[in-house]
Amino acid sequence: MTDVLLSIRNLCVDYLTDAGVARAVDDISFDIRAGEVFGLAGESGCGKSTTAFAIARLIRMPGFVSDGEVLFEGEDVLRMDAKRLRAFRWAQTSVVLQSAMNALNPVIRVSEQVCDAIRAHQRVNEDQARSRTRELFALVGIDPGRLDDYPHQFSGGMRQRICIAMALALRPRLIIMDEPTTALDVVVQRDIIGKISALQREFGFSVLFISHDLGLMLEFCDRIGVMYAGRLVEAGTARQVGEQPAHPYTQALLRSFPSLCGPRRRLQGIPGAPPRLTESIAGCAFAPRCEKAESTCLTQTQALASLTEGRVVACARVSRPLVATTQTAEVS
Amino acid sequence: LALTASVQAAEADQNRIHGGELVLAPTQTNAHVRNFNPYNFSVGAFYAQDFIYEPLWIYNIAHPGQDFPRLAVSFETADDLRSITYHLRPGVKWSDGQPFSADDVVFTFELAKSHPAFPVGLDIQSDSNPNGLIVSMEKIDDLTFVARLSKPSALAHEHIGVMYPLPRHIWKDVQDPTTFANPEPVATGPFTEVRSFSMSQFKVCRNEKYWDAGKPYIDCLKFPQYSGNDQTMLAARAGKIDWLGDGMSDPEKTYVNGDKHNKYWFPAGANANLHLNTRKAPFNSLPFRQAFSMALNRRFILDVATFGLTTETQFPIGTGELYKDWYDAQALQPYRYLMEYNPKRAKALLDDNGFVDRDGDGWRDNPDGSSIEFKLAVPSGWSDWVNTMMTVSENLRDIGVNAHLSTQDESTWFAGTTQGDFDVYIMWTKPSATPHGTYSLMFATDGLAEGRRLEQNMHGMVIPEINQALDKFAQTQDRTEQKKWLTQVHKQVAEKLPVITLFANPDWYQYNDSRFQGWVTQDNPYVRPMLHLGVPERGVHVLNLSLRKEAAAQVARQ
Amino acid sequence: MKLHDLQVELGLDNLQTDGLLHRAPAPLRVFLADKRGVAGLLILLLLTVAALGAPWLTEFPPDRMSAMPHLPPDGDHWLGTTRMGKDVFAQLLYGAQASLTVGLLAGALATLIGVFVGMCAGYFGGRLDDVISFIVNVALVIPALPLIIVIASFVDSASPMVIGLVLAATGWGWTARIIRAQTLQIRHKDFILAAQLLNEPWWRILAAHILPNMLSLVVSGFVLTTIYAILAEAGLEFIGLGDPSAVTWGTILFWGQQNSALQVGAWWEILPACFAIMLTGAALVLINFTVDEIANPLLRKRRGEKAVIAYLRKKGLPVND
Amino acid sequence: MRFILRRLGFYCAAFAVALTLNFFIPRLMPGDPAATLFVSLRGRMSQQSLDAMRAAYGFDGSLWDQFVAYVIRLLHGDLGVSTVNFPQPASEMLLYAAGWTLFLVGVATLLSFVVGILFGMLAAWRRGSFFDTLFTPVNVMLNAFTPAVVALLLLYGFALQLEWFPLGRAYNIDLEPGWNMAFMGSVLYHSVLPLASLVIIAIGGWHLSMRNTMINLLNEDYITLARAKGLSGRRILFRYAARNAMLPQITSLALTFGFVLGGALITEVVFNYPGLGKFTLAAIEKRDYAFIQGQLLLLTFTVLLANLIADLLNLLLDPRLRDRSELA
Amino acid sequence: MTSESALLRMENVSLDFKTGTWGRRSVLRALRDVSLSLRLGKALALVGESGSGKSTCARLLSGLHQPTAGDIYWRGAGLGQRKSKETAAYRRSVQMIFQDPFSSLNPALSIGYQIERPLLANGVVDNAADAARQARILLERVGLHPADETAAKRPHELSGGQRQRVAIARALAVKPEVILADEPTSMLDVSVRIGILNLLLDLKQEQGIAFLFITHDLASARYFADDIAVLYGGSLVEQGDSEAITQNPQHPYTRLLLNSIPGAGDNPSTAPAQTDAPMRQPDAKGCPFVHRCPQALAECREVMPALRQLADNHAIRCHLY
Ligand SMILES: Nc1ncnc2c1ncn2[C@@H]1O[C@H](COP(=O)(O)OP(=O)(O)OP(=O)(O)O)[C@@H](O)[C@H]1O
Ligand SMILES: Nc1ncnc2c1ncn2[C@@H]1O[C@H](COP(=O)(O)OP(=O)(O)OP(=O)(O)O)[C@@H](O)[C@H]1O
Ligand SMILES: [Mg+2]
Ligand SMILES: [Mg+2]
Repeated sequence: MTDVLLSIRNLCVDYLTDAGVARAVDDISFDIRAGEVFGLAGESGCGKSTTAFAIARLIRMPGFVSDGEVLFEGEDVLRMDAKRLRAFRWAQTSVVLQSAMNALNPVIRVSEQVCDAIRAHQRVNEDQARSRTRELFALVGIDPGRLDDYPHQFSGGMRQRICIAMALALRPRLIIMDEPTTALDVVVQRDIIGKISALQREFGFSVLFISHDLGLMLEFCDRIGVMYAGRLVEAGTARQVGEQPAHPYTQALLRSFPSLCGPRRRLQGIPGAPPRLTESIAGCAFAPRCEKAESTCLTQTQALASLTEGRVVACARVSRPLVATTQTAEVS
Repeated sequence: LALTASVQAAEADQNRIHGGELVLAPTQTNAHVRNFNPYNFSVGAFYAQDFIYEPLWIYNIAHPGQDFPRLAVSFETADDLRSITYHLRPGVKWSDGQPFSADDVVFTFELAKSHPAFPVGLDIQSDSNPNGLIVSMEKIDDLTFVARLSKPSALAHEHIGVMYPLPRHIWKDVQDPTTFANPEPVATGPFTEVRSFSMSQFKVCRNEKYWDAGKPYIDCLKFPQYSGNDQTMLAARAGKIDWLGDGMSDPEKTYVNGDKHNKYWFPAGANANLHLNTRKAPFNSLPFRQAFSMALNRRFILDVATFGLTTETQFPIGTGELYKDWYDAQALQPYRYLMEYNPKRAKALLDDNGFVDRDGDGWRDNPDGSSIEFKLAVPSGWSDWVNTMMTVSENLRDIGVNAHLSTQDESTWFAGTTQGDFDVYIMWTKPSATPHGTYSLMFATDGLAEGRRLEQNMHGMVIPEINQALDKFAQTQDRTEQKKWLTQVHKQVAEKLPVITLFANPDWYQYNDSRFQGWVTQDNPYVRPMLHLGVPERGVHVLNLSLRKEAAAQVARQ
Repeated sequence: MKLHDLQVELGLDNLQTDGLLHRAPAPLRVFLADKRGVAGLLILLLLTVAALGAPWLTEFPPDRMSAMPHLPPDGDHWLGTTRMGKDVFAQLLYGAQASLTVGLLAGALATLIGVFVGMCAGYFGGRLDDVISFIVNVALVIPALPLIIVIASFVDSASPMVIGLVLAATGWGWTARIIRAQTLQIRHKDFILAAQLLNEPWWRILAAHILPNMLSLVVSGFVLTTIYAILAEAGLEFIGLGDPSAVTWGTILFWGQQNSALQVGAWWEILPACFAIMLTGAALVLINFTVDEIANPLLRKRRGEKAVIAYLRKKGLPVND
Repeated sequence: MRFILRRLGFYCAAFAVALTLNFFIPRLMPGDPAATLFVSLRGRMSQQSLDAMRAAYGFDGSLWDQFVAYVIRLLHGDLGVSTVNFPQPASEMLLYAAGWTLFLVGVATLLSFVVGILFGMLAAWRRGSFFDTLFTPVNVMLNAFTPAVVALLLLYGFALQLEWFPLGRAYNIDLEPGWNMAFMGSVLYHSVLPLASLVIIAIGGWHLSMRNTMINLLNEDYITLARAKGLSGRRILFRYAARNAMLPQITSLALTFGFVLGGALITEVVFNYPGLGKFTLAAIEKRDYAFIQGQLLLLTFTVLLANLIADLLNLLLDPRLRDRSELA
Repeated sequence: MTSESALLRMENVSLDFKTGTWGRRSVLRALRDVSLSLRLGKALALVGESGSGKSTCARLLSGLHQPTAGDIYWRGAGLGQRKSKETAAYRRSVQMIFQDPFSSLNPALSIGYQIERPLLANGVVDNAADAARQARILLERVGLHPADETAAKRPHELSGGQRQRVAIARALAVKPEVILADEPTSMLDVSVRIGILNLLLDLKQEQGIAFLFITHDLASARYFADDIAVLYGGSLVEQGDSEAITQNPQHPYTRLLLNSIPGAGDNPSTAPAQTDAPMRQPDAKGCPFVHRCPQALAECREVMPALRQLADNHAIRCHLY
């Protein structure tokens, strides 16, 4: 693929805690192409949001990016100077946060919050900014007459749509969506995902979509990366990951969802708990919980290995046979 | 000495310069209130008496016999001592031009008689005061009036001279003299014109119609508002106040070294005594009281507790230096020992009289076995007295008497003076023209009902010999005769020890002589020099002050 | 960069080795890890020890003349003597006994009342809350000054204890207010609901379920009221409302002021007490600082922050933007 | 509406209780105004006059009669007559002192609020910086210093030794009070030290509470979002963070303002400032019932008013609070 | 499902809340004419969108609210006129598990204490040692090994899944017959969720506990519950056997719900324009879903349809049937 929009290289993000340095994101590398929806999945605390924040350069103390590069169209976001950074933010990368409830300042009218984003980057007057805001509201299906309401006067779904409208305000190339729908009802969630899909098709921006809901992700994303304990354990197209999960963790994760159809079976879940992030892990981080683990898994670092074009996995146990099967599949 | 003083004052007269504003601080207040009612003791009296209104007579307490007649020029006591006739000064005019006459005096008397809450200070016989001395006042002619007395008295003049007559033509229309603020005073005193009044400062300027032509030398009196000792002292130290009378513990360092013109003199004033509640044990025992007196280290109290500013009182008679002319030192010498610090003898005396530790708690007990423990009451803010009482308690503890200090908020403390359920109080004596006034209050028999006292007779003892001697004193005008009777009183006091004599309080007097001259000084003590209310001599003092040449030049330049 | 390498580079690779400290309960650990709080505690301890050790630390009585008046500090009288010839150092030590006791007692009492009243109001709500809030409002308004005189007149004189009691009686309003607000927040938490459903009696819910969650608030309330009490006691005595024969820091100031100590150059009569009061206040404030941080981890100063910033600067990586 | 009415009713009741307490507290103190007059004259007045005076002050009759008379007078807006400044109406003295107190303590409160808030914001924004690590503890420690000490030191240092500032008072008393430059300049000049003594010890409180609130707030998602929007630091600080952080501070400010009319006793005493604290102390010492009652009344009123205003301000400033619900 | 076999039953219950801004007050009908029953060893799942009244149902059943109309029957007896002693017994029998394991455990207290307290408070055991022993057994039962270690910890030292297990152990401590689980897994990670659901399944089967299981996830409902009731706008719109509801939904809202689930495949043709909660004044007429219903009839605006039995264990409120 040629048109890589964002390229993350060996990104490490740490948090300074009472117990020492905790590694939230450990040496992650992946690309997002122009116009694609890239999903980042994984259970709570695995570092999804941290990755997203690092890309937008939003990490503050006690967190810090300790290594790596975030190349946006070839330019390293992490090394931008203050002026360039301000210009980059929102105009080129905007974010939609998990909880719309907290993402909007409760004591400022929503109109002002949206206009602010516009006027920080474009030389427009108040009226122009407002009319632009009105358009955006219409775009996401909110009555523009409610421009001057306060956040708490909107329902959760509406607030989330306002956040999306705000993210679209400057037509950025990349929108980072950190669990934009988890706080919402299924019906509303459906509605919003539909809206984002439509807008994405219309404007052609790329999306970094973060969620722990694999089901949702498989439906919405072009490609998916799965994280575990700060590391990327698997990445591939949605179809590949959904139908042929390669990493034992991904497999276990997919097995954990009860199903709406088919026979009612007892499911197993994943026993154990993720490792402590303050301790260096020698081998595969998932090894202690992995039913397929062998002794070497605990000691040998598992680097991401390419299976097929755009498909990578970090597991010694499964990579080879899987390559074989895919190859055979292709051959046949 | 005194003689030369008055002479000097008169002689300097011709080369006095007129003008200037004298800055003085006779009292402390949070805000000035425009009230010049001379009988309003919350506000008006502090400024109106002596400066704005003059009394009939000013007694020269420091120099008996050299009084200053003011609105009256002379008086005669009737032979039967039942009336007294006054002759008023001719040619005196109120500041609005109306003539001053006997009508005004009589009017003032009648006003006071009909308004008991209007405290003119006369001992009037009335419903509320059936023992009062003055029954009535009558006008003889414009410049003469006679006062009738309820009983023969040679001392009536002491009571009548203090009166500040009010202008009848103004005050007759006043509805209630008690609450009348008298904002534009009409008076006969040297200063009558109130100017630039604000809550933090006002001036009272010269009365152009003042009877003593050419006086006062000063144009105006300026009264800045000061609310506390600290503030007054800071200003005084900086030389900003010409005349004040503030308690200070170390005048050399806190006052004199601030400005080279800052001067002070603290003559001995009224006495401070301890009143023991003699109606209960152990204070009802004379030996106990004697031991009490001997246990006190008065030297220490004088030098340390009261910062060396108080004056020693020689005899255990309740009065001191202020009336030293009245002493018969020889007759009193045998009682001197009671004023000397002698804990050994005190202890022995207590031992001999059964005040020994009976329950083994380390403290002496009453002869009947009940334990002794009492409180020494003193207002908490009065630091020299607190120090004094602290020393007293230490001294008593040293001889095995369990006494402790009880400091009280001053109003609380004062409220206690009339209750009669106290142990030991420290109390001032009330100075008057002769010691008679002081003792007659100290041994007044009224207000001695069960559970009641007056502040001067808190000790609660009735000594008929003293009352008789005082009556005799009052019935003669002969000084030597009076002195004889007074010695009787003295001896009785020393004998019975109703109060424990401590020391003479200092009379506070500070002045800055950079701008004005004519001050009372220790070398020229022509009157008592204090500025506070109740010292009518301040009226004489202020008339004797005038601008210094250098200061006058400065005033002219401005 | 490997995590371990980073930890080594930042000097944060072996944090969990200080055994004893590590075994302490978490809040205590946080407290002990903060230099300010520890410094405050040490100062307070030192003052307490000095106060309790007064009889051994000085041979002079605090309330009796022991030398000439206004001696400047020297080998015998470390802080000189007062106008009455009393030893200032002895007064300072014995004064600490009274001042600290009164402050701590008043602080404790006011906190006790405030916490109880505030919790009841917040927990039960409704009428009771109205009534209590009402009383709190009134209590907040009643000034301590006349009350001290009133009460002192009943018990003979405004001894430090009396002042302390009055300060406690008038000083619980703020604590009650804050505790009430906090209780209101906690009351609707699920764990309180759970306790109710599990048939816990009300007093137990208050004492065992709500109170432990407000401990830092209670401690900080106590610290603040103690400061208030110490300062207020000194202030009231300074203006002459106390018992001048008692030896406390406030009366030392009072006498210094009465005797114009500063004007006559006897700074040693006033400044040591000033300093002692300030020191106590500062110590308590430092403790409160740390207590705040225990309550709110966000406020905590993080170990190694400096090293991290230096590291990031060196590598040209962004810091806090 | 019901909420406001309920609060109002509540405050009225509190006011009534305070009113009653105000009457009885001064009278529970031993001694009475007449007796204190006597003490201040060291007994230069006869017992008869004293008793008559007591009647003139209106302290005869039962306590209950006096109470009824007091309430009736109050209803007519009459606070009674001051006995310290007999027969001046207490209200006049009260107004005079209240004016100066309002100026001194009011300005000091506002000043320390503004400065403290700015300091707190700065400290939180540049957390861990030199400013924060040094000034935060120092400011907060100043908070624990007694006004007695600070005022004394300022007075002796700057007024007595250096003579940069006057020794006290609210203005140069040789000037005619009025709205002219000279007088106002003098008022300002005289207020420097007393203000400083009040402000120095009050800044720390605001500083710390603002800093703590701010630090919490800066972790909120909406601040992250504001940063992500590429807004300037100043705009984030003043528009997005400060406003929310100010909410609790403004409430405390309103409450603090309720106590402004309590005066700053010690500062006023030390600097001879004609404020309510000093007047009240004198009134208490002299048992000036009318003044004490008046002052307590004023204080009660302003404290309750401030509470009400704080309640309303909260509702007004925080749109979230406007929607409340409760169980039927 | 017959009411005779019901352990806990709620019949035609309505509940109103007073709400509103200052100035404008209004009444919100949180539940309208709802009937439910919980049976021994069976789980009833309550699904519906946020604000539809699910939690309110649970709170009503736990006794935290009193119904405005209708009544609740415990073993056939109405709760309307309970005495306080009976309240305690009832509370013991009906326990609640909350959605948020972070707020349902008291952060200040140790796990052990939080489980021992209900044992003692409800007289399940009568001394501390027994309580401790019993608590360990309970912790083991919910899969927290080793129990001793867990008991000594505080909630913040546990993961979300572990906390939820503790909450379950605490509810089990008093040997309840009914457990009201208000979205017990929604705050948990996918990988942990199943573990908790399995635990609850075991409890249901082994101890015969009746469950009210609130969720907005139909798949979980199907996995855990025997019956499903669908709430919309405070009204019960469809109820029945969980297979019937998930495989053969009838009410337009239930269908919408099912179609919205990711991976459900269908094109969400019924996606509504407006997703705000409908108006719920007590005097509102008609079906609450009418504004969003693609198949709305005229009468839907006027009359609330009655509950109609579609099959043996399948009932619905819709004019379409
Ligand atoms: N401010 C912080 N201080 C310390 N550790 C933190 C902080 N923020 C996050 N972490 C830790 O970093 C790790 C990654 O957190 P992150 O928020 O990126 O997870 P996530 O994958 O987004 O999880 P979720 O799905 O719950 O949002 C977690 O283990 C978390 O505990
Ligand atoms: N205490 C209360 N006061 C006023 N209204 C309330 C109260 N509790 C709940 N409500 C209202 O009752 C309705 C039902 O609330 P409930 O909490 O039962 O919904 P829910 O279905 O549990 O929603 P969620 O899925 O968000 O938990 C909502 O509109 C809510 O706003
Ligand atoms: Mg996240
Ligand atoms: Mg709910």
